[in-house]
Amino acid sequence: MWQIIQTASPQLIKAGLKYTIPIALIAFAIGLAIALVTALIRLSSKRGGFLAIKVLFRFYVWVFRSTPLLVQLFIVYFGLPYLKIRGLSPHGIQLDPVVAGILTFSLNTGAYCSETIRASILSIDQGQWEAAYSIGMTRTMALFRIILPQAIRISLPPLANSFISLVKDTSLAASITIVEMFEVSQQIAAQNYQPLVMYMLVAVYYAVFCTVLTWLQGYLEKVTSRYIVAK
Amino acid sequence: MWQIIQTASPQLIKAGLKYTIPIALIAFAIGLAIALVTALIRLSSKRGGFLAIKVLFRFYVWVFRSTPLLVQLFIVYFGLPYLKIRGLSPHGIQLDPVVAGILTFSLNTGAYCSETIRASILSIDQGQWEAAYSIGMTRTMALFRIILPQAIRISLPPLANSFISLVKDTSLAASITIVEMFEVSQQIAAQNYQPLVMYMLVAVYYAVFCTVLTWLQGYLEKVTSRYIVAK
Amino acid sequence: ACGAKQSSANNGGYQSELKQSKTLTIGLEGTYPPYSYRKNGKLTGFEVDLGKTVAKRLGLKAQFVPTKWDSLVAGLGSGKFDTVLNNITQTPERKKQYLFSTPYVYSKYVLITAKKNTSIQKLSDVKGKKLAEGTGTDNAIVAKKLGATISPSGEFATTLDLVREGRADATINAESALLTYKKSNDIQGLKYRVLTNQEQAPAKISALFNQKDQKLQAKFNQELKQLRQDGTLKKLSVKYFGSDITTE
Amino acid sequence: MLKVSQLTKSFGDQEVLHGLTTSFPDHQTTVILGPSGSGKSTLLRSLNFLERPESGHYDFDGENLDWSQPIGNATILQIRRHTEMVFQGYNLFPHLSVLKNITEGPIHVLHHEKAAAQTEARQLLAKVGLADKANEYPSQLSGGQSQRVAIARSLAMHPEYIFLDEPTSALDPELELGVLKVLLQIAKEKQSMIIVTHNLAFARQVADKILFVENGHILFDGPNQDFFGTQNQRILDFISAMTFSDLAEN
Amino acid sequence: MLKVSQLTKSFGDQEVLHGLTTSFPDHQTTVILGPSGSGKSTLLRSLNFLERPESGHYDFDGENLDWSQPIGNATILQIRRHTEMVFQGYNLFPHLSVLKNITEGPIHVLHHEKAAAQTEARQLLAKVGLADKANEYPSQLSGGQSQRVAIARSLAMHPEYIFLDEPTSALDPELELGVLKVLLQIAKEKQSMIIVTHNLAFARQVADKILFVENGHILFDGPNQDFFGTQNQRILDFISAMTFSDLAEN
Ligand SMILES: Nc1ncnc2c1ncn2[C@@H]1O[C@H](COP(=O)(O)OP(=O)(O)OP(=O)(O)O)[C@@H](O)[C@H]1O
Ligand SMILES: Nc1ncnc2c1ncn2[C@@H]1O[C@H](COP(=O)(O)OP(=O)(O)OP(=O)(O)O)[C@@H](O)[C@H]1O
Ligand SMILES: [Mg+2]
Ligand SMILES: [Mg+2]
Repeated sequence: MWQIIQTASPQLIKAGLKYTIPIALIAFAIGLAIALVTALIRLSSKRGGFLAIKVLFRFYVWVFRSTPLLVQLFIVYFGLPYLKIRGLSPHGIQLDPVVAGILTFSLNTGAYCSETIRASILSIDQGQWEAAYSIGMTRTMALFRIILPQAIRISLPPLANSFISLVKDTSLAASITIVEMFEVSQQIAAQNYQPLVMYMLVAVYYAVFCTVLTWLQGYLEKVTSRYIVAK
Repeated sequence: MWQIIQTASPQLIKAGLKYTIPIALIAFAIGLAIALVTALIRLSSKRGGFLAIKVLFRFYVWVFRSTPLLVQLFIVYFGLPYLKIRGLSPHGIQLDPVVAGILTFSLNTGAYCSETIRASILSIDQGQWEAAYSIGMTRTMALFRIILPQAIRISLPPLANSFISLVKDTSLAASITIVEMFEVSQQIAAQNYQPLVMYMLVAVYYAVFCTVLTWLQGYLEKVTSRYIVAK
Repeated sequence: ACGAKQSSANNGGYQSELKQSKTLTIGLEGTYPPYSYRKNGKLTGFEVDLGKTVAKRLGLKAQFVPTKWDSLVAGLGSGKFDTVLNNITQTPERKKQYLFSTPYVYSKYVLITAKKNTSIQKLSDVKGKKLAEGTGTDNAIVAKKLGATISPSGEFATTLDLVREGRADATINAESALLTYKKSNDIQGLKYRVLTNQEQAPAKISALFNQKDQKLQAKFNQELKQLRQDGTLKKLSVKYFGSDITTE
Repeated sequence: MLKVSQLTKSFGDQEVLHGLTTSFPDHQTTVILGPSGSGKSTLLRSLNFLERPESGHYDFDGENLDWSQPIGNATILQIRRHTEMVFQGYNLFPHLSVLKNITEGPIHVLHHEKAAAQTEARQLLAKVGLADKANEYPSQLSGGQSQRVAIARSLAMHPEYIFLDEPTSALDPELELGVLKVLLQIAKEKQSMIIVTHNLAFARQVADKILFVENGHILFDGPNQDFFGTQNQRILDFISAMTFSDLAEN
Repeated sequence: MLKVSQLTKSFGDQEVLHGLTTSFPDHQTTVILGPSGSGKSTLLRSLNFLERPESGHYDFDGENLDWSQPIGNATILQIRRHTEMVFQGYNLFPHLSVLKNITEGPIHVLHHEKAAAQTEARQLLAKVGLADKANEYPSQLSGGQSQRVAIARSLAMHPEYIFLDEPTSALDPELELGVLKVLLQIAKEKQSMIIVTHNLAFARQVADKILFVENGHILFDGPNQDFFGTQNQRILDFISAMTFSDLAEN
């Protein structure tokens, strides 16, 4: 057993550093940006032509929340090559697996996080917007300087949930030919026929990364709550 | 293509009704209960011997958030049989796959949801607790009658996120020998060599169920927000 | 199970090694035609028929439990199945953990490339190339041994897509898989070559048993031998593979 | 009789109440006066166990508690049943209608019958001039209306002591008058009350006893007439500020 | 000159302002009086475009707007730059220190230099008696302290009009006096102000013009002395209620 761990670990760590962690970090960063934009558009009270954009973003959230991530990856990687548009993409759209992965993971986590952010913005007292407007702030300014700093406190744990889920969902990248950490563990298990041991080992490496994220969450919760007086 | 859909659909629907939906519903119900208890214990200000319990629940949340769900399923189903305790379980703990699945899914979603619920309770103004205490309510009573009805509004979208994720995570049950909907689609794909079509088809069925949940979320958001006066 | 005695010519006593009395519980993926797959929702295939036949001869009921690849191995270890019939190739490393039956299929390999590919002429050319292979399959092991890098690809159909589109350079796969695929699908844009026994010895496909179930293994081997002798095995092979591939 | 002695309370390392000793007689109204930030709200909250003083004794109904010792939840609950708080910031339950805000305690804590509780709630709403708002939500009320609902909510519990923290600070004079009359009426009915207020005219009318707090110390503790007849310069200043005579000098 | 005409505002199907027409002269202080729920806050919020009236005209600085027509964001922003609101419920920014609450607007909206903004903020804090609270968070302040920070925050923006909604309702008389003096001072410096208050003594001192609102109608609109010298029985009742002379009758 000790020997299995010793031989497997370098391969796992390498795959983790090369794919799992970078994909998770980049996809979450992009996903957060998408989520913020989506939440704001969905919360906007604008009407008229803007309604079409709102419907579009609502549709986006619905599609990416409602269908399995694996299917999304499949369609982006294996399905888009069939999308042969004359002139634009005569051979279909062939994405590099890592690009396809990051794209899909970002869109997926963005859909989930947009709901979290939307809820947290809604939970801030209306008076805060009004006070911000009153000192002449625009909507954007009020949002970034007054509302979000308060909303972030409430949305941290569910956002951390999404991030941590994403870290583990990167294992699905194997289905689009990316040899990430979990895939490596399965490949090794296929040789040594010790899947239980291999799974436990890879779980430890996921846990290490997720623990760092949990710490970060706790730290940010503390920072963003420093203005709350404990009773 | 039309024929593929026609022959595959009854099998998919049957597996969905027999496994995917019941497992998701039951596991989420149990998970919510676990999450509530966990959130309350973690938020409790009690000290002393109680601290050990708090640490325990913190550990539970950490373990189940930090490790891949697939590994958790594996350990509960394939790992527990190795746990041979003399007298108690001489042959190890052999769980029925559905039982093992529901148990693991509940614990997993419970860990995530507990963070969401914890955050939403924290976001309710301290004055609400005080007003409730002042009219003589116990902590439990204040929680269920005053705090949670307000907290639920904020936590609905992230809880819906978790539920919808769970629905799709049930596909992992295939690895503990449960032939749920996604596994059926893969089996059919292996036979007709049309994985892309099959995946899209199964995605539609997931989407139908998740759309119902999204509606439910929207409806509950409306109900729980009726006391907020729109400005 | 109450500790298996040393295996011997005496084949009795294997019943005590069964997970469920009067039942032979067989793990398989059910997603690999023609070994095991679903036809109109019902499990069928060479290994399914083989399992049923052996069980019947032993007076047992065959129960098939479909699951994922990793779960087959883990499940055998923790006593969820009596045996696994899933196109499993014998390797020395695996033999350390589990018992194998005598082989019931000798599976030839085929090298598939895109028609326009010129860089892979002989087998050794795959060195350093990207080969699309299913995780856990012995195809992947062979490809790796030849020095290729592996692109994991679960489905045979998408594996061919990858090769056709040039996103993978080639794939080494079982000849039977390709032949089955070809029956109902065209392989436009692809070319293939069956590897000779000198290039790559055929995979020895065998049933898998738990280390302690030595009596069961012996009994299975005994039945297999008889099936081979009375021509049943050959009949099954012709039915599913179109030819007899049950001998070396 | 509700008594406290040597009550000390800090926030962080800032001590805001410095060992207060006083008593609040039964069936009397005690008014707490003092400048902003002097610790009036903190004192009231301590009496209702919403703040936890570091030390001091609490003496009520034969129950003697030492704040420096652990105090069980059951004890706190027991004591709170006898006291009711009206908050400076209303603290209405936003998810409940005005009527339900008032009946919540009677029905679910005191286990009164629903119909009876609702009837009384409507009477109390009429008393504070909000008979027509029974089915609104708190977010639909103006500031003044909210505070009146909060007062009705506390009255519905029929507590032995009512604590009121600036109960009319958000009310305009006309309606303040109505509420003050209600409070004067209950004071007359010998309800024990402790009121923090800045309305000296009202204090003079309603108070049996007056506490004057400054910087976390009790500067005056005695009967109404002694306070308003005092020679203490600090208190005279405080009283004269109330009349806004200084405003004219500008 | 800030004018409104035929201002109508409803919440749902309840009309709370019934076509008000009035004006708020430059460099003068207008005081709005009236009972609770009469619509004073709603009027003030409409003037700051925090509520959207269904109809009526808004006339300020040559800008003439029709509320029944769509109004662009840029226009609203433009107008809000010239007006500043102090809320009944403070609405301090909880995540910013007291000092940053005050400098937020000057630095980020008016693009003043940070150091200058902070210096002025400290001066304003001293003015309202909170020089030592610059680095606290709003949750650490008492009610009275919070309201004073809110006033300082609005003063820091040097707006053409300041709207104050019961700016001292939570302040005790001593500190109220201080703040009222500050407000009187700015009034003297010809700052245009609109104040909702229940303090008649202050109103009498500070108002150039008085509006008396009841049930969403303007009952009186004229100079200070006309109001306090009125023969209108309704207004006389309102003024007399202020003195609490009735309390004595109990
Ligand atoms: N939760 C808290 N954390 C830290 N300091 C606090 C807290 N609550 C109150 N204080 C401080 O304690 C002191 C007393 O506050 P308190 O609210 O009791 O005053 P008050 O007499 O009620 O004032 P006001 O008349 O303005 O309501 C003030 O200096 C205040 O800043
Ligand atoms: N957001 C709202 N939704 C529905 N009704 C409202 C809303 N805000 C105010 N009202 C109603 O409009 C009327 C006027 O309220 P407003 O707050 O303007 O009164 P006010 O004169 O400021 O009272 P106070 O002196 O108590 O602050 C009241 O009847 C109130 O119930
Ligand atoms: Mg106070
Ligand atoms: Mg108002």
